[in-house]
Amino acid sequence: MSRITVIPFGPQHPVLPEPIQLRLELKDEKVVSALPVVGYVHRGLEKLVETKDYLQTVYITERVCGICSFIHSVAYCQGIETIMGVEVPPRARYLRVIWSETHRLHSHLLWFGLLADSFGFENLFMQIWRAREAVLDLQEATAGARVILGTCCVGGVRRDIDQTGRDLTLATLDKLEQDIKKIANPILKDYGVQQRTVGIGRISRELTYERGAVGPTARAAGIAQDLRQTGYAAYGELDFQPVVETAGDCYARLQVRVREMNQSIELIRRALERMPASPISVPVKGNPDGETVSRVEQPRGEVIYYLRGNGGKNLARMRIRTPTFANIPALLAMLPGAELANVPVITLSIDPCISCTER
Amino acid sequence: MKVLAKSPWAVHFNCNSCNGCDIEFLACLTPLYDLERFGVLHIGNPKHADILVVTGSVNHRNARVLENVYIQVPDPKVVVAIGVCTSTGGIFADCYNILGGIDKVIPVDVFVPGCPPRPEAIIDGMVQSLAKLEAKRAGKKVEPARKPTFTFRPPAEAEAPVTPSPAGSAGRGGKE
Amino acid sequence: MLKFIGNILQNLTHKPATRPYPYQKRAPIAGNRGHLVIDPAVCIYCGLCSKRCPTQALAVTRKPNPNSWTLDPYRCILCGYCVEVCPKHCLSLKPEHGDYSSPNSP
Amino acid sequence: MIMNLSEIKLENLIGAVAAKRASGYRFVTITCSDLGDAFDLLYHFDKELKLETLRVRLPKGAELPSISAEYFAALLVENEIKDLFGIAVAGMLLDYQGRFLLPEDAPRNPWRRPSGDADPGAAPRKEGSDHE
Repeated sequence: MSRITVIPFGPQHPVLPEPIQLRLELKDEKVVSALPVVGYVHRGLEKLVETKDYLQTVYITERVCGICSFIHSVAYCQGIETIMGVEVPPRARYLRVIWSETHRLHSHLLWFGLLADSFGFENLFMQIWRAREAVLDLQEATAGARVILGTCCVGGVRRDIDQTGRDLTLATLDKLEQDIKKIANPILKDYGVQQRTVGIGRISRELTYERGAVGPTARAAGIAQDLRQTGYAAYGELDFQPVVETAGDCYARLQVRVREMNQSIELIRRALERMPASPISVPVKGNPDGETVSRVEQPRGEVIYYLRGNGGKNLARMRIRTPTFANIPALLAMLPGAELANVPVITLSIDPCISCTER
Repeated sequence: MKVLAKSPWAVHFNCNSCNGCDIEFLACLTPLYDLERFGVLHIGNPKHADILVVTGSVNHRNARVLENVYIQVPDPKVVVAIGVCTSTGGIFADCYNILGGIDKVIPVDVFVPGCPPRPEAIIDGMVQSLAKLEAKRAGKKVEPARKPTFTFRPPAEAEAPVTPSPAGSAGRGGKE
Repeated sequence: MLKFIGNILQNLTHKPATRPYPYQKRAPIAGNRGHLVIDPAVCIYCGLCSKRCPTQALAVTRKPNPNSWTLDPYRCILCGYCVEVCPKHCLSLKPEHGDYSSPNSP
Repeated sequence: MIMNLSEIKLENLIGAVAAKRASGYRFVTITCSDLGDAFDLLYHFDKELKLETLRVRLPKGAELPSISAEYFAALLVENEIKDLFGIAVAGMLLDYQGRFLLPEDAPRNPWRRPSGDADPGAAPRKEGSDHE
């Protein structure tokens, strides 16, 4: 005999770093349906553009999310530069790539650690986070802050990476590559990890596409779509190819992110090698008048900024659609049929960022 | 710094944070900074905790949740507010869905400024909170934390070059 | 198995990974945005920093009031925008994180 | 300056969205802004990294038809629009009753502006502004 029970998962849950609630309808141990309840982190920051000018808004967009903050500011600045017709100097475009990729590295490592914690490997969590500190130290040394870099500005970047910074970056990348080789790659082959991830939270390619999933969630299901292919910033000059897996389960999402970490290391090396000498920013005069849509690739997928200025120093409208917002419908398709004990792993496998989602 | 006799456990509550402070607090627990050196253990159940670590400001939906978590932490307890959002609302203070710092809802013992604070600053704050917890355990009265502002004047005009602000001025930086 | 022994030997001989903060402080990293300081003798109290500050963490008074510059470190997000716009370059960001416990800091 | 933008009438919305779905587009998001006397809605779709946008003008007080039957993913953003702008959305598969992002004691419809209100903080509009 079985009947339906409703279990609230969250908002405060040991494996959830952020408050979101999933109302799970269960038949015995199997999930029948899931309903997200959000709003615990809603701030309404898009409305702040009405009181802060468009240059101050850079600092707001950085704080949409503390994990992918730099990439948020890149998306915003690119949008404003499109509206105002500002040409960013080439070195600044390369620097944006470098910091975007260090952000992706630390975000993926962070996620990997949390996932390890969610399937019960606490030691692995500690090991990965120790490796992650190297990236944060690198960001601290090159950008002046560990997490929220504050280096992107309208018209370019605020700081350059000199020879010392370059050497430090290369040394850190070598060390990190070793660490990933030592920690991440064996983990993918580990029997315990495969038991806990292979076939869990599987979703088909068609359903993923229909639900509008983005980023590693989509790429793990065989959709070769990565905004970096559009060649924004300097990605067009770095021979970028997206990482794709086809299984569509938690293991595939893990594989995509581990491979993307190696790819990010390679991209930073290439960017450092090909970075031309030029000024790092151009002065920006006037106010934005016009509207645009700016899209870039975050660690979690595509972020889209709609910006509209009307000649005043404040923008009239800013709208942010973040990757987790697009991935939640896919998550709701993954959960039915899963066992309750697998819900944390499946939820974490889309790398949810609630702060982004609710803004 | 005095070594503490007891090992206080911390429960972390993400109120309305952008994750910047969250991940920095978690980084404090990892091998490089290792808060467990001071006996601080990160646990999920508020009933087991002595320290409530809060990140992020208060909004309409989570104010009650925060209050509930606070009530569930047994006495004596200390509250550590990490980051400027948690102290005053920070850059989001003017948002329509933000009530302000968490001191609007619960008493706070230590404010750690920074956006986000570095792990070193968080460790400083935690160590301060341990001292306050010891004092509370001993039955001493502990003043709630203040958020002083700092005013500077040109040296020629002021006899005292620096005037500390009056105690507990939690105001908005005196912008009139 | 041999790899395992190598690991053990490595763990025995290597220094601990943990940074012994606060007993031992790391050398500050140049260019870090730790805390904001002012040189009140150079400042002309023009108020540009407080106008540009995205969080209203700064307040400046000038004539007819006595000149003063006020920082609320519990609002400051250390973005460094004020440092960029200051015409006299009297503001700067120091790499150590701020200690606001004494009345004379920062 | 939005690439691949086409303006459609409100009554053609469902048909246009269904056509997008039939030709294999991925739903990206809906952007809504309050222009004072009407709402400006942008429906973004993506196919092989090419972004296409449909623009719909919704008069104040009118009802917006839901596209969640075509694209399930539109559900969340439609609920968000209902919360923030107070637009009645008809036929959503799942309705949070205006409590998706905002709880009971939060401000209602914070993005909605009174009719006839100009853009906030705006300079006088120049001739030929591209979104009129």
